[in-house]
Amino acid sequence: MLSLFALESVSEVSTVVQDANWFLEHAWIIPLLPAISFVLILFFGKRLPKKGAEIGITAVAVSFLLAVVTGWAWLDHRDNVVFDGGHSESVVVDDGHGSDDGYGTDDGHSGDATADEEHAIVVDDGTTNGDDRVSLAVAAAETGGKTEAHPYVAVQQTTQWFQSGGVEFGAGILVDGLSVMMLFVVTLISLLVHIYSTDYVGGDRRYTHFFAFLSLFTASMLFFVLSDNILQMIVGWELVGVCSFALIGHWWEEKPNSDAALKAFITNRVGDVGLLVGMITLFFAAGGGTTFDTVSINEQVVQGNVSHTALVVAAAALTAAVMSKSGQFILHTWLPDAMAGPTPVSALIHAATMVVAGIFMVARLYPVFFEGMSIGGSSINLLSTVGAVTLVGAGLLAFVQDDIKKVLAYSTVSQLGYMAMALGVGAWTAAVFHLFTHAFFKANLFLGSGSVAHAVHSFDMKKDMGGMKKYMPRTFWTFLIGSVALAGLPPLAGFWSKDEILVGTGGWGLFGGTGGNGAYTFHLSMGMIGAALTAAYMTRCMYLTFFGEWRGGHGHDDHGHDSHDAHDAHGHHGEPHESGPRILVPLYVLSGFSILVGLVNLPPGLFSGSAKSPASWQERFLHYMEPAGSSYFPAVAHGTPSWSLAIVSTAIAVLGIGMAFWYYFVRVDRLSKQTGQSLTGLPNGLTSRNRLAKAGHTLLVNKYYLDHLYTGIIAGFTKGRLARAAYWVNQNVLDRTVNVAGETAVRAGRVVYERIDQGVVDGLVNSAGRVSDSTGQELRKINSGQVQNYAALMFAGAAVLAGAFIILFAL
Amino acid sequence: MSSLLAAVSADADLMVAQNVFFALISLVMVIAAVRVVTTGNVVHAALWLVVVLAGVAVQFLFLGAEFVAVTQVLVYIGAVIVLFLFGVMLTKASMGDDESVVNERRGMAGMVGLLLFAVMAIALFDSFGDKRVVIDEPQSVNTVSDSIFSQYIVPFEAVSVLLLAALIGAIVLARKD
Amino acid sequence: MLLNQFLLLAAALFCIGVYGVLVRRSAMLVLMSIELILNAVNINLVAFGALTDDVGGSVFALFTIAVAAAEVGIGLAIVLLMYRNRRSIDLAQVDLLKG
Amino acid sequence: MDFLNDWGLTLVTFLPLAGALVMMAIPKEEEKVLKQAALLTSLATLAAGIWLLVEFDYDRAGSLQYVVDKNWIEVIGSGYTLGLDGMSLPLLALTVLVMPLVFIYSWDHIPSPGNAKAFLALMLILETGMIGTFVAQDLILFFVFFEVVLLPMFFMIAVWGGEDRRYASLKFFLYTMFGSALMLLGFLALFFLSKDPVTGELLRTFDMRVLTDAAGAGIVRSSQLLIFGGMFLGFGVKVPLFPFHTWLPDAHTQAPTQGSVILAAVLLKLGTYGFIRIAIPMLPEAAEAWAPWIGLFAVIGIIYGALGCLAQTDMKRLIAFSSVAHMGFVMLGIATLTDFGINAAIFGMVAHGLITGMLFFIAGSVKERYHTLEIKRLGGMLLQAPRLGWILGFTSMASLGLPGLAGFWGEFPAILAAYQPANGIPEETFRGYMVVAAIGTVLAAGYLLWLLQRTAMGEPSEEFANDPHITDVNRFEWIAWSPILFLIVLFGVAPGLIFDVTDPAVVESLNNCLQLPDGCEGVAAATTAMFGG
Repeated sequence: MLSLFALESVSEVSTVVQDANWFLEHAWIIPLLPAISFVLILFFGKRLPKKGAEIGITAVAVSFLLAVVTGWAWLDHRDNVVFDGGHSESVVVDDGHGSDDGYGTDDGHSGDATADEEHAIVVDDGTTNGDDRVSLAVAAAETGGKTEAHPYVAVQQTTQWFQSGGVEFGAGILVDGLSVMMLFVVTLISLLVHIYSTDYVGGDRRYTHFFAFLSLFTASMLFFVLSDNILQMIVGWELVGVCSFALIGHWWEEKPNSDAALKAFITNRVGDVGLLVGMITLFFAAGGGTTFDTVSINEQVVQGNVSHTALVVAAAALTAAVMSKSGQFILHTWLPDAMAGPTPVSALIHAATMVVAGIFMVARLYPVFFEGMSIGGSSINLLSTVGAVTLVGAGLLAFVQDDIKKVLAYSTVSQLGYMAMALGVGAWTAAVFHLFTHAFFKANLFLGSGSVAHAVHSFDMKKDMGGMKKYMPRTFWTFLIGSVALAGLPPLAGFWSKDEILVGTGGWGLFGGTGGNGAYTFHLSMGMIGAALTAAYMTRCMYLTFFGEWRGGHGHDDHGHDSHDAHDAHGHHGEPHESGPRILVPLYVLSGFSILVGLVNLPPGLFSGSAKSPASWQERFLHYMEPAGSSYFPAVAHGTPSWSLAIVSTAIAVLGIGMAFWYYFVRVDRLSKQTGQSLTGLPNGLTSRNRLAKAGHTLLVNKYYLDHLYTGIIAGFTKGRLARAAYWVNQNVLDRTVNVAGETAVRAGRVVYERIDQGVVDGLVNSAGRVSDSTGQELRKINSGQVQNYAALMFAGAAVLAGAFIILFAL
Repeated sequence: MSSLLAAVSADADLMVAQNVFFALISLVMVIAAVRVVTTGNVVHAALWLVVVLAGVAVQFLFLGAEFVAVTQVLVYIGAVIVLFLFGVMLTKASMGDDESVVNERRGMAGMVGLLLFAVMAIALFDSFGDKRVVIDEPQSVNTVSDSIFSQYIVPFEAVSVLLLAALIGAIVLARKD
Repeated sequence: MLLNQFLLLAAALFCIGVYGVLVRRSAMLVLMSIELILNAVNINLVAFGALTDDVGGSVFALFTIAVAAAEVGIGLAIVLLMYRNRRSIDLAQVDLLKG
Repeated sequence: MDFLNDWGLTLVTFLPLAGALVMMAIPKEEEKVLKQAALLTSLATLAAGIWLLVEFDYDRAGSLQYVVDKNWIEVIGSGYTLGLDGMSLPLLALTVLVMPLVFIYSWDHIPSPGNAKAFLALMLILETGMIGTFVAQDLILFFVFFEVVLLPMFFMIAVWGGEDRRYASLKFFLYTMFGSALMLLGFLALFFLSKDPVTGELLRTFDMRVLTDAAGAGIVRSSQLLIFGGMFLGFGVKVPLFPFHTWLPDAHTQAPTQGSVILAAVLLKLGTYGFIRIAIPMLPEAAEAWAPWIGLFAVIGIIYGALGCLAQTDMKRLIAFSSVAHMGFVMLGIATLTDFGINAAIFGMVAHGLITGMLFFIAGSVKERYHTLEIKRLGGMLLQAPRLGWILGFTSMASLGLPGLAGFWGEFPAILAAYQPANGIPEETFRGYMVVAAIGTVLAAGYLLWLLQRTAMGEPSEEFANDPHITDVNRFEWIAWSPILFLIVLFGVAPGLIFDVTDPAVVESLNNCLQLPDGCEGVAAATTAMFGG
């Protein structure tokens, strides 16, 4: 079995360096640019010809380019960095040393102050791989003999921010596969969303503010993913939260929007209690009360120097933070509400980036969770269970939504559940990989839904959509690609990452599939159910939006709140038409990514036999991203992918699609054509059929009622009763609890204020006056304006006090 | 009270007469003081006050502070009381008995007074249980004046300024215009 | 003689004075009660001076007498002014501080 | 820099008083001249303060600088002792900075019933009192300045306050007097009981430096506890700590805007400053014993203040209640008795001074425009006065402890410090406090955002929709507010500016016994044995 202590022999060494490629060392420029852009837009935005959008786009574009180059530099660094003689050097970067004395003199983010932060670097000659350490064995095996000398080495740059009470607060960057990946995702999607927004929110009354906050958000998110210490993570975490608040409440004139913003912020704050408690526990238990450094904390945990109790507390508390930020049951309710914000915001913040902050945080502090939750060798734990429940629960909810953005929102919750579950079962790479692929196809879907809504001025699929395929073919195709990717059909992105998660559960024993860190059979089955659900609800969504006939356009007034400003600018009320290039181009780009990104982590044994050279496409993502073998990562085991699992899970997804397809594209569509209306479901499908008289005939007509069983009872129940019950629970129990908690807090506040504060505490003060006032008047009476009254009170008070002190001191 | 009695008995041989005299004066003073705050007639109150002030002067003599006693008689009984009487006349304050001279706060005020006295008494017994004052010889006016004009010159000047200010203030306030 | 006998007498005078200040309706009588309080303090000062054989006690008693004279002067002026403005020196009617 | 060394602190302390005296000579009718005089005085004080700040030797921030030590009241061994170290420096800076801003704001905001002369002069006297309290190094001097503050504030509330001003001012006055009386008793007890830790002789001094060095030596434990209790009440009322806070909402609600700002920005800090300057360094053993109670009251205050806020219908009262919660965080930091926690507390004081002061400025401006502070009737401020609304939003965010703004660095380190209080203090208890305090941040977000939503967001109510009086931030407001807004950001981004200054002084002030494994009790046993009680 895997053991913590197996790593002890090697992890006296910290596999973190400071010298590296210029771009890796200077990754802090990437968040800095949008931050500058924020300030510039804030002060000068309104005076510029494009109202500030140009600054934001330029800054994010440059950041994106830098992120790409940084990513490239990382790939190079990962493959070529060589350790020898106790220090590291980058054999390929020419200016790595030359820039040493030059950098950082003009800026506090890096520089000479880093010298004292230097981690000891010792040779890792690759021979320390224990026999039982599966992960390293795998890593070593797959990288081959030569690269054994190239362990995973992160790049860290730290400078002292300030110091208090003997504790140094650092600010710095930790560049490794995970952060590089996040840099790429965040900057790319942010750039696309910026471009998309110039059209989408064009003409909005707070256009400039919108871009300012987009910039601030991008900066905060990049700051967060680059942070090298947990304090910085908290800072970034809160900052993205406040940007989310500001952007959800972008149209704060309407109360529902500001309500949603408040709900988001306060729900997140609830989780932040966990974050604070967890991080503080880590700071003292693993950081020794002296350092916030992520790497040091992780190293301490990996080396087994931290008490298990502290880790359990920290992991559980941080799980609460994940539950709020990443929308896990039971704190997920804010996320669907957050759809009140503009759609580009939903795509960027509430689908691709901010909501995965929780997942990122778990991934970053993985040793804490791995040890604290005892992930290895177990078959259930808090994180994985929360993820699994979320995954299925939210998937069911997505069925009953009429609002296209809410379908996507629940879908996001569900997919985040996948990621949390993956982390919970020890499939680190799978989780991060799913985060990566999901960002693209979900942003694609959101932007696509925004494109549709832009055309029909509404988000209501049943009332205002239908048949959009005819009007918006390009949006349709991109949306289709996104849906297929989300549904997890090969070879699109979602398939690969979802499959890896299922593999990682270790619950599959057929055809040579192996266990990962434990036997998470329950989670495997939940994952399978989730796959079917995802496929089915996306099919429903596709049908309601793009097929049938357009149901809108008959003079209704309730426009989607999203688009009113945008619309008045356009001023058209005819048939919907395809969106402009600034909306479509981001969709194309994201569709492309949705198709392709799954290929970056092909499982071994696919397409290139057993050759595992760096040139192959197999497990590249794992190779570059997972810090396996580094000093700050636990010894996780990797499951071996199996064909059987891939086939079964695909079959399940197809089954989900098939059922939904049959219901909508066949049954409903047929009925629509019969009635000449564009229907959104079967009217009374259950009750209008099958009386006993024509049982046999009907049985045949209905194909032994299998359809009925599937669509009517199983799907109907699932889609109807169960989902509705789940939604009811969501709305009436969970949501209500949040509301009631809020109301109760207010009520408690009122009671405390009126009864205790004004009654007891204040009353005590008042009655002190009353006691001395023999006529027993109320407090106001002592304020009679008569000096003698005041004097009487004063003397009485003095006497009582003096008496009290005599009793205390003298007697 | 036991400590006081013990102390008194121990002291009896020396100071019997003095103590008896002190007790008498004190009794008179307390009674007079009570009358000051209870009598309905303002002029009577002023006269009872004279009794108290005179008693205080006697107490000063007991303590050997002759100069203070003399000043007390001169300034208080000579000037302050006269001032009071003038005030009584100028404000046409009631000369006869008047039930309403005491307000409705009587009960509370009594309690406050008793409480204060109790607290002080306890504190005094606790702190100065059997400290004795030994008066060898009265303070001469010489010593008093010497220290006023050397050690305490600054407060003295301050008091003189204060008196001047009070003088001007009283004129400004009472001026008719 | 015991120090306490003087101090207790002073305390009694002080408390009677306080009582007077609190209950008297006539401003004139309140002023007189204040005189009682001041005299009580004077007794204390002189008594402590005698205890420590220090002339400071007497000196400060003298100062107090001077200050008391000033106080009576100002106080009476205020009472006079009050009488002139209101035709009464009843403190129960003086409630400018009433909130 | 001899002049500065000898006279710097005296200058900065009494300059406002001198200004007030000069103003006495200016006729009442010359309002403009009076305002100029007051502003100039406060600016001169600010200049003097900045001069002190610039010349301050930051490498020796742990020790007192610009020390003045003159005889004052020899009879009781009290001296005119002034000094400035890293602990008082941020608070001095806060005071000299906030006052000119208040005077600028007063330029067109003299509250009714007018009389600028008295109003401004009182504020100058107040400034002398506040600065004096922060630089005094003698207990009697400290007490005098501490009390000097009381009267001007009383009059500001009683004369220029709202409808219920007399009640509020009297409550404020009586409450604080009550506290000060006990505090003075504590000071006297220190004077009479303290012994030299080496020779064991009675010290008979009010010199805070000497008493800090003595650290309660020679005082039996029970007396120490009582003395600390007296100070606890005295300072606790001023803070205000949970059960003693009821004067605060009334005083704040009734006080004129300037009064509220000064009250929130500086006055409340006198109490917490007293804790870290006097109570804890001088009586470490008692502090250790009291710490769990202080912590308890602090966290109750955090939750309780927040709940109180949620129940409010009046904006100013809400902000006032939020002070109770925020000062709870400060007190929690202090209660840990660690250098880390006390640094956080000082930061929290400065941050709270800036942020809550700013909130009161906003409340004053809202009142002036809408003639009401009832949250129900407000709304849509972001539409009618967008800049005012954004400033409110920004300040609310700062107040709820958003990282990157000043509030965070008062709050988070205090919570952090509660995980591991000084040795000898029960850890489990404080970890419980830590969780409760963290929950308090949720409530803080709740009430502040709720306030923001109801006042700034949405559409303006019909009542005010077309009111021409509702204008955006004016010139004087901009001048008065922008430094505060700037500092909120600056301290949020570079908290080291304060932490680096306070750290050495705090370390210096904390008695070593708090760092020992057994805490102070072990040491106390030894000293008691040495002096025989």
